[in-house]
Amino acid sequence: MTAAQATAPATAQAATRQATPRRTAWGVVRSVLYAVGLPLVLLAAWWVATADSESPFNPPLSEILATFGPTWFSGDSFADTRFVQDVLPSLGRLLVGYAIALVLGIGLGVLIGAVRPLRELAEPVLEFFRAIPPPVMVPVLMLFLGVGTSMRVFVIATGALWPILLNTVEGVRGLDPVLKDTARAFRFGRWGRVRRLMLPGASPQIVTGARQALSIAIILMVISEMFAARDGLGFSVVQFQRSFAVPEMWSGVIMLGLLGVLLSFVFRVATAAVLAWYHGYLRSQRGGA
Amino acid sequence: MLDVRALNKVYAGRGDPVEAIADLSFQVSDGELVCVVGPSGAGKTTLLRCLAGLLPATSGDVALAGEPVTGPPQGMAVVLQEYGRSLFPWMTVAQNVELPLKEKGVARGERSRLVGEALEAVGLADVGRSYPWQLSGGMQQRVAIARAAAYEPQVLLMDEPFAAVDAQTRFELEDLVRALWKGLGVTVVFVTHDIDEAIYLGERVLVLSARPTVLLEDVRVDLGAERDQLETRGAPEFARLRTHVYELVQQAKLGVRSLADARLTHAG
Amino acid sequence: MLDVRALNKVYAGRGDPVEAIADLSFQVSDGELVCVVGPSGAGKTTLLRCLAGLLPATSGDVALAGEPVTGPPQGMAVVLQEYGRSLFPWMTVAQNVELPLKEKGVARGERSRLVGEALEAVGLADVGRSYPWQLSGGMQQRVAIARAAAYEPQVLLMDEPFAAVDAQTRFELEDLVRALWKGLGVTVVFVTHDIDEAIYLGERVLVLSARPTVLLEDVRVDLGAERDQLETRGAPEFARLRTHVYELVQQAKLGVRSLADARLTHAG
Amino acid sequence: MSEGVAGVVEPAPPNAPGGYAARGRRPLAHRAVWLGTAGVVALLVVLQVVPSTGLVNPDYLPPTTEILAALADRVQTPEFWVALGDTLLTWVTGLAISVVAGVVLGVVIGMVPFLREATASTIEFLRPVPSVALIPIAVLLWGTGMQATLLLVVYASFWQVLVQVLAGVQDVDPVASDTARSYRFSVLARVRTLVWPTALPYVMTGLRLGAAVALILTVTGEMLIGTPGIGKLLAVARESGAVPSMYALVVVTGLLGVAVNLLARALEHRALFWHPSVRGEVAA
Amino acid sequence: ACSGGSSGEPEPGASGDGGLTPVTVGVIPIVDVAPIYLGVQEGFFEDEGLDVTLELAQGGAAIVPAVVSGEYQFGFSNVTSLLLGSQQGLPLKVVAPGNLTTGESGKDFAAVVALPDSGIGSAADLAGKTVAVNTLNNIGDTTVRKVVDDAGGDASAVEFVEMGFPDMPAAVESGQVDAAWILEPHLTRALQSGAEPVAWNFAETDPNLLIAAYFTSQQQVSEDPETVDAFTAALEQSLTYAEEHPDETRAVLDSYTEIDPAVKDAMVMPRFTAELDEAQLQLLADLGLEYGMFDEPVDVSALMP
Ligand SMILES: Nc1ncnc2c1ncn2[C@@H]1O[C@H](COP(=O)(O)OP(=O)(O)OP(=O)(O)O)[C@@H](O)[C@H]1O
Ligand SMILES: Nc1ncnc2c1ncn2[C@@H]1O[C@H](COP(=O)(O)OP(=O)(O)OP(=O)(O)O)[C@@H](O)[C@H]1O
Ligand SMILES: [Mg+2]
Ligand SMILES: [Mg+2]
Repeated sequence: MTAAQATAPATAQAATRQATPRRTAWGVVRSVLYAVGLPLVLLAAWWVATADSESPFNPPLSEILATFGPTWFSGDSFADTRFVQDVLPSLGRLLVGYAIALVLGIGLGVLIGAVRPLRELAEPVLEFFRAIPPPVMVPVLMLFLGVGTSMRVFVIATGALWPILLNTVEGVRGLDPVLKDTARAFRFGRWGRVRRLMLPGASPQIVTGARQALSIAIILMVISEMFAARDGLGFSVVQFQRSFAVPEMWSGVIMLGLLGVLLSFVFRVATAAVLAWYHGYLRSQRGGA
Repeated sequence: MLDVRALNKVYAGRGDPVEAIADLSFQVSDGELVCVVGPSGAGKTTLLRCLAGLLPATSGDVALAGEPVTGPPQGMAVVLQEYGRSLFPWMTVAQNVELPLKEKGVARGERSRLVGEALEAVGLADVGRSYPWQLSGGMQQRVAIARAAAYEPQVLLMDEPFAAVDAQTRFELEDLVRALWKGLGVTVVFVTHDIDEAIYLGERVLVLSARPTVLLEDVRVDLGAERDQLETRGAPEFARLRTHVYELVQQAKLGVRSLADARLTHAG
Repeated sequence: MLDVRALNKVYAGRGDPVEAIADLSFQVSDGELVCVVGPSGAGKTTLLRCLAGLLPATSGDVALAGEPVTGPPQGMAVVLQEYGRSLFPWMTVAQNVELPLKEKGVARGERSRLVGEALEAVGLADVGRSYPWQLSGGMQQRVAIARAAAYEPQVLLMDEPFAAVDAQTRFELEDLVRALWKGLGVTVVFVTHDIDEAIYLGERVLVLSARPTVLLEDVRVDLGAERDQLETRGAPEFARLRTHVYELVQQAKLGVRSLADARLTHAG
Repeated sequence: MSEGVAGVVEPAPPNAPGGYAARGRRPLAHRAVWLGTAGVVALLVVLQVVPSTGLVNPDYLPPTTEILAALADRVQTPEFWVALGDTLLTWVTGLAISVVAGVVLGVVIGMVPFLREATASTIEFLRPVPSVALIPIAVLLWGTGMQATLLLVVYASFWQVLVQVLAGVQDVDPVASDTARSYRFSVLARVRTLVWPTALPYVMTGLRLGAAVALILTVTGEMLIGTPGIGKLLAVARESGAVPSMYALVVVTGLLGVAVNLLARALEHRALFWHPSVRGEVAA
Repeated sequence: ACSGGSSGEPEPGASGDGGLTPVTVGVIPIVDVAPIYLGVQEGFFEDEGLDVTLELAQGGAAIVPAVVSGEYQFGFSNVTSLLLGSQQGLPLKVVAPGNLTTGESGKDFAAVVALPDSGIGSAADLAGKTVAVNTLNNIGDTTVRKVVDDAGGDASAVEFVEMGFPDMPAAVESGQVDAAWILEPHLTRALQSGAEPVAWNFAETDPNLLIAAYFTSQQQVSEDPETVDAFTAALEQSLTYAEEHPDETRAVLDSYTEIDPAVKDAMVMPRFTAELDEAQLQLLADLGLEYGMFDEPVDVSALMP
């Protein structure tokens, strides 16, 4: 393709040609093994530890797993199952709230990180709100937002905001000064600085924050469904808990965990492109291969 | 015209304040090529950053075309000493070179022409699609040079831009800078450690004292407008200037702070 | 003895694989000082990192004293090309220099003596308590050199260690390396772009071709054990070697990949 | 030698004009206090005004003055201070456990590629499990004392720290890392001199995230489980419909959050003086 | 009522040296538990040889596991929750009644309220409306359903949402819900801010409806029956005393709640009695079965002492 490529002798190309497919095939197997290895071990440990548990709040894993299917996937039709009735609406609110948190967190984070007076002005107030427990906040929110979806989305968005915001702020503050100077010297416009310097430069940290926020969003989804709710995964879990349906409650916890794994997988795929340079950069200097 | 008057710069961060530049005054006319030499740690980079509007002076003024420089002025390009860190690692080489052009508002077609030419000129036509961290140090430095060249600035500030390249490439890049300078009529301030280079390139060479910096001598280089790596470097005047500047830097390093105190082996 | 055999290195990261080193074999005897030159992007840094055990070879072997190098071997010190990033910003200059000594297990008193001497030797005795980011580029580079010197290694690998310092300081540092080498009997591999420097310093100069790298010529430098900046550089043999190496690098840059193909203006 | 603490005045250079002093550090520190206070005051004013506009019924969201009056009553009761002490104790203990465990495990897992890959899916599974769902288990295992709440606190805040530390460990500069390797630093030395300082900014963020989460869970746990503390008072006030009194306690919680942040910032200023994020702001 | 011990002489043998047996009781900071506070204050428990610690928690999520695990010896919970737990196999035992409806429509401590202009005039109008209850599938929605049905409305058309009692007055006033089933003291708060009662679901379900009860665990009963008996005896005494001394009962609220004095004086107190009537438990169990809370009949006797 390029001139440099053309001069590379056959040996190198042959070496890589055979190395690449083998590595990817093995790579897939390997990552699957990695992904399921420890969970299997832990499940086995849980299984053994609770095999003959008498405690009503800590039922045998076998029982929990046995209730998992019926709890979430039984109904007259698929549309009638708890999965569709409860999990999907929750997921919808979760995604909307999370998306809002992303936009707000990154937007405010860049602003606050880049404009020091703004940070000084806003930080105490933000920290104040950050420390207030959602169970106390939600009733206040209900005054303004009612008890519908918007309130729940708001709870998710405001809770998931913080890790993104904080990480964006720190990422922007921690940008390499030489890069900042370069952008200044070439008189990047305000928007150019944001788009071409701050966002990509802080992206490793923003992604870290977004990862954190994802699990927090799930947790807040549950909390938001503890108030004035009629459906939802969190609502179901809380209902099970209140009616002492312990295996069902555990199956809900497992469902939450699975949701977390699924979302984080999607997240990883989605951010792979954004952070390709970063991983490439780190890898290229660690062993060069 | 670039006008530096009674420039003073003190770094007052952690620890004791460090006075990098004591008092500097000089002028660079439009379209002039001035080289700056001085011992390591003299304050050359500090000076360049003040000229670029990247660093506020502690006192004194820097003015470009009569306007005081408070931030990076229009139409200026800089090659920073920390070339490796001045490239955006999330962009390919070509994107790095193209970016300032985008910000400048150059049209797409023109942009890709400029990028292509600049990369070609620094000998990196074939790595446009690599990332900076996949390049050797010298190649990274050349990308930074290409970026500045493609920008077609009116003022070009370069801080030891050829430190990481081999001798042969260096010669070529020197000629590139001279061609650029002549072709576009750019005002160039060029910091270097290589005294030969300073004389070969510059119309004037500013010799700085050690920190806190004052101007030791403003050496005029009369080697004509047309220069050639073999001929110019072989000229007797070149040799004389070289010895002179070399001795000045040597004296500067020893702490001499004015031309009068310098003990030179020849008549200045 | 440092033994490099059929070394081959392909970077296979993002994008197309890049073959940096095609096939290199050479030896460096104990206590020898070998310089490496070659065009920018040739693979000098890659070679040095392979020697240092920082980068695994794609094929071929590197052995030190008979032992294959799989990780950084005992008693080795490296000065990396990216000197700025090789210093820890959270430590003062003195702490940076002292740290490897601590790790080596040198006693406190001895440590501070070594640190003091090394900083003195590179002309930075007075900035021990500053942080690296408060120093100029050349000063940072000298800190990295001081760190390696204080370590008193048996093998010293340096990658363009004087690129950022002024000519005068460069001469002093060159003499420092030679003194270190003679005093401690260190084996030194020294990468540089400055051909004069390579010849002045080295007992041999390895000239590399452009990427993918092969050895163009292993030039023996017969300038005696005692060298002097003025005398040695004035010697006719020095001038001859310099022209020769210079032409070789020039040819290498043009793509010549074996001595037989090189068109030199004189008999090799 | 002066440490990088805000407020240390640099000796002015002999010929310093006014412009120089204006960039000194003390005015900046002053400005931070001034602006921060302004922000809080603005918030209080908004909260004072909103209920009186009829947007909400002041019975349910009382104006600032009423909340502050209730707070003033509160702070005169010894019960409040005991509760505050309890909350602080639970919070600090939980946070300390999370931070220590998060940092130690984060560094170990982050530095060993095998562990990083092997634990990734499990971490993703466990992180989104809400602490509140664990309340019955916590009570069953640990009772209703501080320990049960601690379990919730640690479970929630541990992940915050861990994920940050993992990212921080990954962020080590390859050149610095090569330097450490080439001088054959032992694993411990590499952790101490390279990995830890690099991860420190991330740890600080983790600390700030974790501190808020820990505080939230402390108060929530106290509310729901009945562990002694501010949260328990809050629950009582809430169940009694004592609205201003409840908000007074909410304010106390928020203020604790602000206090942690101030503390974290001060710590950061000290520990991260070398980092571009901090040094960029103190240097001229 | 199985208390055979005569009050006055310390019974439990756990501490022979005349010391008191420590007992922890998990309660909720609401009006309903006033008698036990009063009893402790009056020394009834000390008389029975018990040193009672009252632990406040917000609800069953913490109290039930704490009693099951033995950390608390006793707890307070609404009857429906106990039925639910018992049905799920939790080893729970009721030891004494907690509180009862006053049985008077118009003067009970629980009601469904709505705004005057909401178009809801009676229980039957609740069909098709949103009604807030503190917990779904519990005593609130079942009894509301019952009164809606009794009034000729369609109970299945009522939409229930969950909300804490403290938040209900605001939600009703702002129209976020059409109506709310609400307990004292929040009922009085709601009425004071203009809401009107539309149904008295407790009183109208049954004039003697048992709302909540004190309970313990099966282990406690089998391992230390003396303490259980002593506790029951003291509690019965407290309940009777509370019913006979309404002013003192109202006054004791100050010791563990922060109810506004104006509200406190205006609100209706529940009825207290020492009589534990299995039929009342059965009633709630049947209602639960009827409205789909339970899949199969609950064995109420398993809960009974
Ligand atoms: N951020 C800073 N804080 C404190 N002192 C600084 C800072 N930056 C530079 N200095 C000091 O200012 C002096 C001049 O530095 P400068 O970088 O301008 O030197 P230079 O002439 O470019 O040197 P070199 O040729 O080595 O690059 C040095 O002594 C350096 O220690
Ligand atoms: N991480 C990497 N990934 C891909 N290619 C790389 C990587 N590092 C270096 N290369 C390529 O390998 C070749 C040799 O690089 P190296 O850094 O060894 O050159 P060098 O001789 O040190 O050059 P210089 O004198 O400019 O420092 C270059 O063409 C470069 O593009
Ligand atoms: Mg410099
Ligand atoms: Mg190199």
